[in-house]
Amino acid sequence: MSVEAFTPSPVAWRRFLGRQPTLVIGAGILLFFLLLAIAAPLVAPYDPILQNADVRLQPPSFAHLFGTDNFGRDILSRVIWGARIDLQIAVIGVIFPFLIGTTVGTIAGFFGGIVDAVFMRLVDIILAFPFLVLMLSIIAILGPGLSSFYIAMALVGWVSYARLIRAQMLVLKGSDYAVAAVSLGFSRFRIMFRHLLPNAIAGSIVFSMSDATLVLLSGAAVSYLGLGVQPPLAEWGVMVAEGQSFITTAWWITLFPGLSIVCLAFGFSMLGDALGELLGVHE
Amino acid sequence: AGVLTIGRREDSTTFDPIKTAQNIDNWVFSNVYDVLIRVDKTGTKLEPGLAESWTVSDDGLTYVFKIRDAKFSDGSPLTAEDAAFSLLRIRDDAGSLWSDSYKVIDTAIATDPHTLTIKLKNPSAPFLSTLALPNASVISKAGIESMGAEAYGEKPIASGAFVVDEWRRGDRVILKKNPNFWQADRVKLDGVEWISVPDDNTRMLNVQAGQLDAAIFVPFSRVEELKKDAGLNVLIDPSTREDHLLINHAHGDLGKKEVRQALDLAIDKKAIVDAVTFGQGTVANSYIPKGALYYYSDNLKRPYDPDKAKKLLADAGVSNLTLNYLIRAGDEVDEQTAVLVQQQLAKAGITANLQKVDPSQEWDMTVAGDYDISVNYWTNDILDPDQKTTFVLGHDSNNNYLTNYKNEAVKELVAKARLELDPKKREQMYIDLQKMAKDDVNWIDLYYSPYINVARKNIDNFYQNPLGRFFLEDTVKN
Amino acid sequence: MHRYKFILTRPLQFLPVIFGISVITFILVRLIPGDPARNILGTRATPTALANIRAQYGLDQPMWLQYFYFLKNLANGEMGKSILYKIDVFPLIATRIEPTIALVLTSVILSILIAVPMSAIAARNAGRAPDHAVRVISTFGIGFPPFWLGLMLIIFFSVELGVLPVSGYGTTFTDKLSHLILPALTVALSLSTVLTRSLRSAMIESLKSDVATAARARGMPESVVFWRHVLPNSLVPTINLLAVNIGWLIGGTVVVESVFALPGMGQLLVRAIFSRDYMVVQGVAMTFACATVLVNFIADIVTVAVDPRVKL
Amino acid sequence: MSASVLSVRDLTVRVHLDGRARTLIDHVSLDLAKGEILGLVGESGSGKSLLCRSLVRLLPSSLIRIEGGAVLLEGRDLTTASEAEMLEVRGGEIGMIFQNPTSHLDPVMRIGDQISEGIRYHQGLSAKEARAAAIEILTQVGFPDPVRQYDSYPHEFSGGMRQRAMIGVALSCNPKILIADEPTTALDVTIQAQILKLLLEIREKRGLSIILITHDLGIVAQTCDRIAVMRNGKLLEQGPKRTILSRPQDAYTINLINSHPSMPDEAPMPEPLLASSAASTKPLLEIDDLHVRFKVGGSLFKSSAKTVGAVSGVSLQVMPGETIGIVGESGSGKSTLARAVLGLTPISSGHVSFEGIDLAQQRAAGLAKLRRETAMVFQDPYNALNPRLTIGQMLTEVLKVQGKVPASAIPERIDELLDLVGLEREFANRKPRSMSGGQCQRAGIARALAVDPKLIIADECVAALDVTIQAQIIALFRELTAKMNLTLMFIAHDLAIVRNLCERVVVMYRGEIVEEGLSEEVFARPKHPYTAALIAAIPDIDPDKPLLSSASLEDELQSMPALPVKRMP
Ligand SMILES: Nc1ncnc2c1ncn2[C@@H]1O[C@H](COP(=O)(O)OP(=O)(O)OP(=O)(O)O)[C@@H](O)[C@H]1O
Ligand SMILES: Nc1ncnc2c1ncn2[C@@H]1O[C@H](COP(=O)(O)OP(=O)(O)OP(=O)(O)O)[C@@H](O)[C@H]1O
Ligand SMILES: [Mg+2]
Ligand SMILES: [Mg+2]
Ligand code: NI
Repeated sequence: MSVEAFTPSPVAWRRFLGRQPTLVIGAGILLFFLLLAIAAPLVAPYDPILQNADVRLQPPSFAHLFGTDNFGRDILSRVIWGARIDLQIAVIGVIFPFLIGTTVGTIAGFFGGIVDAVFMRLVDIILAFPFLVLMLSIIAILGPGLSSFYIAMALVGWVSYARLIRAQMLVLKGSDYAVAAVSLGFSRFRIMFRHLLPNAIAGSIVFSMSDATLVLLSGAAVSYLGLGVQPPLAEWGVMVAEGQSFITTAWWITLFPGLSIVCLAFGFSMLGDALGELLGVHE
Repeated sequence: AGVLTIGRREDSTTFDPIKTAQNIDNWVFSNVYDVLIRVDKTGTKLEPGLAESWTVSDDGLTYVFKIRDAKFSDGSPLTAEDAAFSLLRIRDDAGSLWSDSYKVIDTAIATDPHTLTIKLKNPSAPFLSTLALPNASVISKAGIESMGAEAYGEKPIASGAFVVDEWRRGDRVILKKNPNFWQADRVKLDGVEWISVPDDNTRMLNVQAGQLDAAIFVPFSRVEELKKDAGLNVLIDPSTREDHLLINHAHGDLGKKEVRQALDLAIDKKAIVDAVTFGQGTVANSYIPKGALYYYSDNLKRPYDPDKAKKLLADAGVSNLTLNYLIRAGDEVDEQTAVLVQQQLAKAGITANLQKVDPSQEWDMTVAGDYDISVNYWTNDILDPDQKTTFVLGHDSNNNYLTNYKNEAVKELVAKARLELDPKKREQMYIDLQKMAKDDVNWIDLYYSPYINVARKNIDNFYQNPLGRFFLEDTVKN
Repeated sequence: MHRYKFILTRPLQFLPVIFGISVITFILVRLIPGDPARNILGTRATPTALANIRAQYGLDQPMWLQYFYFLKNLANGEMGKSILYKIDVFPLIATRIEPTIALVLTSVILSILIAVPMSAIAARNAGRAPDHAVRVISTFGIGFPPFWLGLMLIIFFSVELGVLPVSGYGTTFTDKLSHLILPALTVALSLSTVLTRSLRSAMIESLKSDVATAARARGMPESVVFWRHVLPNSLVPTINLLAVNIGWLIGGTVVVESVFALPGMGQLLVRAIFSRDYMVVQGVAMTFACATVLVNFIADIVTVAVDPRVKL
Repeated sequence: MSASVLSVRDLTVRVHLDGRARTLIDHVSLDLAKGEILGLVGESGSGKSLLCRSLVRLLPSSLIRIEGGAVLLEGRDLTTASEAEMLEVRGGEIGMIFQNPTSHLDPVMRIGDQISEGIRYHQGLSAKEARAAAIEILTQVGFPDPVRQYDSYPHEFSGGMRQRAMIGVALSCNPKILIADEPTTALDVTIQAQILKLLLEIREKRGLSIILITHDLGIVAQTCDRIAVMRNGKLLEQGPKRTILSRPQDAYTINLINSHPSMPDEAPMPEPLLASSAASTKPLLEIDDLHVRFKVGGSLFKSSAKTVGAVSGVSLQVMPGETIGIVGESGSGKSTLARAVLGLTPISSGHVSFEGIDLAQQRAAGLAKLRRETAMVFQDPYNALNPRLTIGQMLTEVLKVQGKVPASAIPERIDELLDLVGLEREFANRKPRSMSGGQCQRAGIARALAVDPKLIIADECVAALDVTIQAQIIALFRELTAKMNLTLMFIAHDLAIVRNLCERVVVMYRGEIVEEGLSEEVFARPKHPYTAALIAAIPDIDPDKPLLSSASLEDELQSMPALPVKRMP
């Protein structure tokens, strides 16, 4: 199946989507969470941070569909507002590594030689560097909170993209159309970014989808160690981590944010699969 | 008979008593080492330990201890020489974390194997209490000299109820009964295992599943549930822990007494006790913990009154008060308190910006005065209130527990109370201090909370005194 | 065989990596605000006591000098003393390394045991119900945070059924193994997802490949085609992925170690970071780095062994 | 004619896509007699492979189904046989040889094991016996050292040897019928000759019946007894080879026979341009003792970093307006020479000068000139085009960068170029993936022309194409060189094409020029034995000009060590 041959028209769209159940499910889930995040103030039944001592630790009921936590905060509302932060984490936590990794990978792969050797040693170092040391150190240096988390993710995460792109670049730069481009007198910059990169990037796009899940989970792990987002913000990972104490008494505190992570992860993974098929990428 | 397994959050770091200041270490020291003078089960009285009896000279400078017939775990006799060595070591050793507290000792001499004579540089009312500190435990002079401090710190030769049999670092400390303990008859257990289970849930589940006999640090949120478990006893023992809200007096309007009083009025301690401690704590009204020596129960309890707080702020000409609230990351209770206090302060028109940082850094920032308010707690190590009072009100080197609180009258009274040897007069001085501190709002007393432990039903006499000591020599496993 | 010659030459490339990591960790941990001396002294810190301790651990020296001493110690086979534990870092790490290695090994074995059949089922039924089921199930494995998953496993297997120990690490081999099952399962549930995804798509590709067609054309039954041709050909890309993931795992077992109270390196590291125990952080980081490098090295050897075409 | 071992009756295969069914094999009936070789020819996509796969029910996708007809193997209908029976049939009764041995042999399994696997499974022999049997088969298919080579992996062999192994695998189960699906398309002519000979031998020895699929009528003419011609899933005609070749009935078959390049008389030789170009004394391109060496297997140890000479000491002059053919086997250095000339591969030593500018001395100036005045057409039509750009975008970019045409005139120029290469103008909006190989190749030529070059180097630009399309492209080149006074270097390993197109030919062997001269001359009277061998190995469409007639060729080939064969698309 080729994407290029496809000219969008409403009917064609419908046919196209009909053939891509994975894409529909994946994109649908992400779209749902996106809408939820945007419409959070409208759809959330309660204020996500407002405490109410009268309704502490209530199991799910009609008043509180997902129950309440130990401050009497409505879990449903917190889950809805949490979508904002978690989508942001997934997106920002992936975009920067993606951009950095792509650039580095393109340059290293295209130029080869000493540039490549230096970058790849750096990649080796970061790969061998215990993720946790870096993560905790960065967070400790910059203080807990999302921006430190993003910086830590960007510092570590780019290597995967760089490796993917570089490997592709090494293959592509020897390809006939790259040589053809050289023979036609195109500049190196043009060849690198206009001709090779677009062809090399598909694998990274697909990987970024599963990476988004990994980023969310890294966030949750950081929360477990107590260095997640600043309270009283609602973030799913933090909610699961905080709800730990009530796991045997008030299961709903952890279950619903946990399920939300799973759903979002599922959406990302479906979209990744679909993109992989569409872009003709094999992991 | 039997081996008692106890789950706790972390493993020990060392068995060299002078090189640590952590409860996690001290609580095991009390099982392994013996001290000259012990604190009793109620945590209010001193009682003889290795020192059978003692006399104090009238000027309060010379103490003579009679050392009882006791043996170290290797069978060698414990002498006054060892006691003197231990005290001088904690005072002089480069690795000692406690030297400052023992600088008051001028000389410590073993006059004979059973007599220890200590001369102080100046009189000190709390001196006897400091001898009960686990860090001042009596160590074997011959043992440490032949083994070297490092090896000794792994597997010490001591004179307590138990000896270190094996230490699996990061996992557990295995103690076995010390047959040479001078009260060996009292010890029923064959041994004790202190097992590190960092995750609160896992630790509780371990006891519930019967894989541990007991666990300490029961989270407040779990108490009610565990009480329902027929196989378990939830043990709630009074402690000297007090949680308080530090206020940085050096920061702007917080220097004004009215503003601090307004803060005190704006915080609903009862709500904190309910929501955060699940009703396990009690509202605090003094910096001296309830039940501790010289605690003044009638001290002022400011009611929760956000409107009055607002008015007070307005009167003081303060509006839009915005505070930087520092939180220790990873401390669940701390975070929950913060979330609650933030909302309460908002009702009084005060904005609190929460800033969560890693514990070590939080400590650094508090020391640097880089905060407006922050919750902290204190547990007494010794019975005498002097230690805490000096730290909190006595204008010591730490800026009055990092609050930058300044009140010369209070400062003088603290110094005087330290030297006063008459208990009656001394008590009155501490009552005055508690009143003055409350009036000044040096910090905001939040709540007192007990030690909460859990043990299986077949465990008897698993008890922790207010200073944290476990009396495992009395514990029975049926 | 000269295809394996890289075994002799490759280790030389490790040196710059290890050196780089030692420098970065050294600087990084010292950049973190927080004072190890104040940290162990706690609320009782006094200026003299602080100065005392800083001097004792050489923390009052300039950083480059500290690094010099570190290298000097290393040359003597020492790594400096832990501020928190008061003993040398090497023996400290030695006591903690086994559970982590055992956990990683068991997890990897377990995840392979899960991933291979799962992906086999999915690939052989690609696009049909079992395939979808595998994909949904495995998303659950990766979507739930391990600390939640771990507790659920404990509650189910240890508290309700009472068949496995809740937490900790044993002394005898079988004892250790029984303690490792649940934590390894927790890790494996997420690791196997990653492997399953990769294996599944490699297998689908492989099942359609000319190699498989050729095998069928000579009358091999589907099972022979699958196990003898499709599986070995699908493994190659997965080995690399596994290696990268083991690398992450080695440095990331802390959450699982902490939930299951395994006295491993992860816990040691976290406690060391939180208490600014510089030398321990340094030692653990370098141990992890060496382990990761070693894993990649082994992966290279396995790749060469599995795929005769590969030359390194 | 003896009784048929296999009869296909009205076989119909359909594919169901998007709810619509398309017929891929349309009521095909044919018979295969014992000991017979049936040649199945037809253009790409005509359903040849599919037909053979249907015989053993190994359809490439679950969407493709047999929906009618019967396949009778000694009376049994295979379309209704159980899956278990089919396991016996596949391999045991009907063996398959595939077009591309590189992708069909398991790369991670030893060659010998792949052969003994079938033996053990079908004949139930023990591992040891199977090994002995496999070694026997390896000997049969011409492995010189079977005992040692049993333990080798496919990648350790040349393409020809791999194809032999593939045949060995097919023989391992001792089938009665062998289906060979384009067994030599990927191979050089010389190797192809060997493999065809091997097939004939095996047929002799074992009395096998063979279905040989190919798109090369020459091969059919040389090896088969009967021919079947397919197009669009239908069997157009079938019959004894001589009948079909001499009296084809169907228009398509006639076209197919006529466009076969081994028919030189059909197209008149281009007028020798040498006379006119002799006037211009200066050669356009001068190559002097050119060497190109590649490092191979260089690792940490310097000692192990060996170099191979891909081009060793080539000297050549190309006059303006000339059409020169470069031929030689795979790996003989043709592409490397082309790339080195255009400055796309570093030169190890020697000189290349283009219009008098020496590339080595004035590199920047030389390269700039080369980029503006030369162009290359690449061998692989798909891979030489950026898959993400439409043909229009691609041409626009070239025209912009070259800057020879004002921006406003670009669309017009693109239309012109497309017209020139015979592509409809709407192709400007297409991307390579939605175009056929031939169309891509034309786009590649259009791109080369967009540079408005003096020199075009066309590197095996027709090798991957069907004969019919090949003929079109050759015609295009002929037209272009005539119209635009273009100098053309045409690289191919197929001598027949070169003979058709070029007035001068250069024969390369292992990086060296072994023979050079006027095409007429070289083809008629090859001086070098290698050239002679190459020419002899071309399967002629005339069955009476038998391939492999000369014994000398055999010796020649044996004395040449197997060359590394590059895979072709
Ligand atoms: N998996 C598939 N799905 C749908 N259509 C297919 C599939 N495989 C082959 N076809 C179609 O079946 C027809 C016959 O293909 P087949 O491979 O038999 O051609 P061929 O004659 O062998 O061509 P070639 O000479 O290129 O090998 C083609 O039109 C092709 O598009
Ligand atoms: N980049 C390279 N690195 C190493 N060796 C190479 C490289 N390119 C070509 N070679 C080798 O150089 C020799 C000549 O290759 P070249 O591609 O020029 O052959 P060719 O005649 O074009 O073959 P074909 O007909 O298959 O296209 C071959 O042995 C090949 O393996
Ligand atoms: Mg075919
Ligand atoms: Mg070539
Ligand atoms: Ni594909």
